[in-house]
Amino acid sequence: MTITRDTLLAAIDRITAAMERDFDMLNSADGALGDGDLGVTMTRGMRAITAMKDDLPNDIGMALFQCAQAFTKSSGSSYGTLMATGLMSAAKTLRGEESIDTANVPELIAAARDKMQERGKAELGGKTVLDSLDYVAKATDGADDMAQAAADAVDQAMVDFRDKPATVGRARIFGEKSIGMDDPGMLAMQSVVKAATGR
Amino acid sequence: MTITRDTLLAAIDRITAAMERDFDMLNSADGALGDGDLGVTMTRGMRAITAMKDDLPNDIGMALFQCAQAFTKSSGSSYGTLMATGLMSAAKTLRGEESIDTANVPELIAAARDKMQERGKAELGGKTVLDSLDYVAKATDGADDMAQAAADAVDQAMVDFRDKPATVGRARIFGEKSIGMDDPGMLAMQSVVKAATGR
Amino acid sequence: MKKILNNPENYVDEMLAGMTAAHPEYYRLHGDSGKVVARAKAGKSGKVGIVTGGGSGHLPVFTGYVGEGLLDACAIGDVFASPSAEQMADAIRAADSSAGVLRLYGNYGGDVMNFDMAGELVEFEDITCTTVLLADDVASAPPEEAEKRRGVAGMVYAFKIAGAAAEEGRDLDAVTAVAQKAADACRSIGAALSPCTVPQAGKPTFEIADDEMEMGMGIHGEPGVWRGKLKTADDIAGEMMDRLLADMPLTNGDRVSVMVNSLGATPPEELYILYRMVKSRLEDAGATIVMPLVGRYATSMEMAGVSFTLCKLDDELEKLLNAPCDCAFWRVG
Amino acid sequence: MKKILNNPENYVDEMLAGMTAAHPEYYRLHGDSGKVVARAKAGKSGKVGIVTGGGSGHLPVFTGYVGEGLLDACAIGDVFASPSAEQMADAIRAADSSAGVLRLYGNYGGDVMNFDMAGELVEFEDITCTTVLLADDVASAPPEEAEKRRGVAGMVYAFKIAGAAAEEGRDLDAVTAVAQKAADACRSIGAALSPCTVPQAGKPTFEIADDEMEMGMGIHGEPGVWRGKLKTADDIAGEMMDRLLADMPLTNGDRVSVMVNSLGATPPEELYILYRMVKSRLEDAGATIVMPLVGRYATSMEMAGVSFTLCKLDDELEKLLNAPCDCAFWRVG
Ligand SMILES: Nc1ncnc2c1ncn2[C@@H]1O[C@H](COP(=O)(O)OP(=O)(O)O)[C@@H](O)[C@H]1O
Ligand SMILES: Nc1ncnc2c1ncn2[C@@H]1O[C@H](COP(=O)(O)OP(=O)(O)O)[C@@H](O)[C@H]1O
Ligand SMILES: [Mg+2]
Ligand SMILES: [Mg+2]
Ligand SMILES: [Mg+2]
Ligand SMILES: [Mg+2]
Repeated sequence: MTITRDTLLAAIDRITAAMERDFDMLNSADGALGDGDLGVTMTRGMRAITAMKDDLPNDIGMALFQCAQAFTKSSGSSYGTLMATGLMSAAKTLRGEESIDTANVPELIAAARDKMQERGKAELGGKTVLDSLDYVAKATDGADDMAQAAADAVDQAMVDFRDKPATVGRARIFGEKSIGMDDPGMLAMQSVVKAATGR
Repeated sequence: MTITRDTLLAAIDRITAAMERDFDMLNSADGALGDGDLGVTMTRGMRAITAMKDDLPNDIGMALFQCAQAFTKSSGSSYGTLMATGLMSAAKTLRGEESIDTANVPELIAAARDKMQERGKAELGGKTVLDSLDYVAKATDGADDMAQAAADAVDQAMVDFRDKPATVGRARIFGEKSIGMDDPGMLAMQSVVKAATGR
Repeated sequence: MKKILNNPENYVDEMLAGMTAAHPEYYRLHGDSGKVVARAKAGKSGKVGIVTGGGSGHLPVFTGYVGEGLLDACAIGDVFASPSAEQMADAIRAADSSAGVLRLYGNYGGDVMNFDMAGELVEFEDITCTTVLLADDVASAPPEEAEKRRGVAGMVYAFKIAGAAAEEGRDLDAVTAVAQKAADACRSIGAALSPCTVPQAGKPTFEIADDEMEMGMGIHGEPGVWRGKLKTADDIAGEMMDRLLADMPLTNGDRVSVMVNSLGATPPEELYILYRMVKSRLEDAGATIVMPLVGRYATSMEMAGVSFTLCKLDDELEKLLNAPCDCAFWRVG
Repeated sequence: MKKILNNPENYVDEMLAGMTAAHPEYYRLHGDSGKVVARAKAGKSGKVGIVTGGGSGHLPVFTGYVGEGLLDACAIGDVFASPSAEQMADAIRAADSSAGVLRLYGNYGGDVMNFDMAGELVEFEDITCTTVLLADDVASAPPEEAEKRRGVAGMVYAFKIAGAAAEEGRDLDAVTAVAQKAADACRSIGAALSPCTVPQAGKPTFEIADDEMEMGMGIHGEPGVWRGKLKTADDIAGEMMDRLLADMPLTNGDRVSVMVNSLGATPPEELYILYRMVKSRLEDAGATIVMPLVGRYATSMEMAGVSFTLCKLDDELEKLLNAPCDCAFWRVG
């Protein structure tokens, strides 16, 4: 199976719709542990991508690169920059290709995770979007139904981390108080992955 | 009949007590039409006079001059300055005397009224302390019971002016809205005169 | 509005103690009333003195503007209360270097009475005084009764212009005349969004709903021309400019300085948003803006709101406005 | 907290439009993002550039400090939001005159990521960048994790000192080193009395009872070390000084600058009341106060509250602090 420009466009539509739907939910999750703008960041970024999606090239690397740029320009929030960093990582690997072999997806996600980790200077296990991606990378690796595995992984990450304290970003300051609360960035990745995989 | 240092000291005690009693009333009357400090001004002024009353000289003019100074130093509110101006006017006339012939009281009050009018650049009839003094000056002139006449006059002034609009000082800005409301300065003079005359 | 205070009775004394301690190069206390601030370094001998005075709670007005090219001394009262005549007399004494003293202050009943009385006191000491009153608040009386208007932020222009004239070595009559010209050239209007709390009173100066504003309100909460729903920044600026320009029309080629002043809590961000409209209205009128002043120049502690002041300039006023001045809150040149 | 606004979406654009219109002699917009402010007159060619950036709503921080002897350019985001990496790259470009650029800003996750990314973008254009992060807020992490602390008002000292070093003609490494030294010499703590409202959010950043304060709160309303009854000015100042001096002890003969900063609504009157206690605590410690800064240097729009910053000086830092600088909000020399 392969992912082409068309697959990407369809996923963009679903993710954009999911972000519009989750606007309030993400803002208030971020409001409880941060500055309350994560819904704004995600809708702005996805709207910017949607606005130019018809112009995306067939070169899937270039297409992802332009998606990354849309995030970089539309907001300076941490999450937008992390998303851009992850997309950029995949974009560099895929440059010149017109499709992605799904077999390579776990590796692409793992590489994105690593680049994002470098950018955010945070450890895995800190209850952030990194942990969601880490779960996805590991769960998809060798899975039969990769989409289902990814969707299950983001759910599992939520469950496994809910009762840990936040140690990264604005949420860090809440320390123990963050136990029992979902990390907004993990919630956003849950929505993104489920929309991307059509769950 | 004459007014001596002793008469003055007794009056000071009564006025000081009256101002402590009327502290809230005067502040709130002034709060409704001004800046709400008239109770503060009057208690401060009278406390300052009480504090030095044992040192007041027998020269009744000098004694009144020192009372005026106490007002000048204790506050910069209009009313304090007007009180000081009125006291100063009487003080100048009485300098060197050890007593006041009560027959001269109407004239002394009229003169104080005129000096205060000059100081405040306001007309009579403007619903201010000037009107109260004007009523007192006129009512006491030739009265048998001068004290009673003065006490009645400050009451009458309140009644006659209540339904006129304020045209002077901070209250001016309220214009027609001040109709039906008592002028705080007239209220203060009502208390002062009644306390001074022992009513 | 919450305040950081100790005993409210000591508010002004502590404020002056802190201010003179923080800026000893600019301010010192003069005399023993504890309420008179003078320049740390006295002005040139033979210079006309300029004093002002009024209630506390308006920093930088009044005490803040004591400094070179500005005021020589200032008597300051309790919050929103006139200083006493005695304190004003002391300020006049501090300002005098035998060339006479201009009393330059806002038109408030108590202040006028006390400065008049202070003048009588220092007359005995052979100090000559003149008076110029600021009466720039167009919302406080109609043009026919312009002399009854309150003095607000326009006094900052008068301090600056008179201060520069005195620094030039002009005599008392000349300094007084140009101060009067500056006072006559100023028009102001304010709009308040929230009250402030006078420390000794302990409660807000007025009440206003969360979605309301009051156009034309005075700096102590004196009633304005209307109270109603909070408008947009552009509408507020537009109406304020309308009212100022109706009172002092500008024509093509006029030169004017404009002050967009926060009453306290309103942040510079919002002043800049308002300034766009102020500028475009003045340019529409054909006027040239000289030295726009956007910031906190005359406040009411933590009141939210703004005031605009126009100061119409001729060559003399413009030159004096641009002359150097220096105090802890404002520097030109 | 009431605000004077138009469409909240346009808050920052309108603010920058007004700011550059009011002070064209200091500021100009650079590039086409509309969010990068540069000096009106570019610095000397060959001078090391200094850029900063961060969220709007903190004037004079960040854009206000663009000026001679201070910053060369600044990228500004929405209220309390990081500017984008692209905008920061633009600010770096504006600041570069081929001697390299120091990125000097506060330690906030988003800003760090974006400035790092911006550095990668301009690397392709052969612009060399260094970084110094301000992490002066002692309430935001214990001393063992000092590098995790947030950057607050201490950055004003770093801007001033690094700016003076760059103006002197030092090279990028030297400017970076002295900026780091200044950053290391600063300790800050804040106390909030009331929240502010982010225009696009439309509601206060936090809730706090009428008789409460929060010690150690961050400038975006980040939780502090305790919340409780509002204390007296002297008690507040005393505790804040205790916390600062515990983190950076001073000994006899030390020279230190201190900033008593309003977070916005708190008026200068209250700052001066606090300053008495600050001064006496520093003097008790045997320290000499150099250039005390009392005013609004780093704010959160209309938030009520204060912050104190200590900057411990050696001869080099003191000389650079005293060097001339000039922007619309601050002038030295
Ligand atoms: N340094 C970091 N490393 C990894 N993830 C991070 C980091 N900082 C923030 N995040 C993730 O981003 C989410 C918050 O994103 P966002 O709301 O954009 O942050 P902010 O508004 O503080 O810039 C967090 O919930 C977390 O998952
Ligand atoms: N110019 C004036 N002429 C006569 N009386 C005046 C004048 N101004 C004020 N008053 C009187 O003083 C009273 C207010 O006094 P006060 O509260 O001390 O004024 P403020 O606080 O405004 O200085 C008024 O009610 C009025 O009777
Ligand atoms: Mg956020
Ligand atoms: Mg954010
Ligand atoms: Mg009063
Ligand atoms: Mg008063």
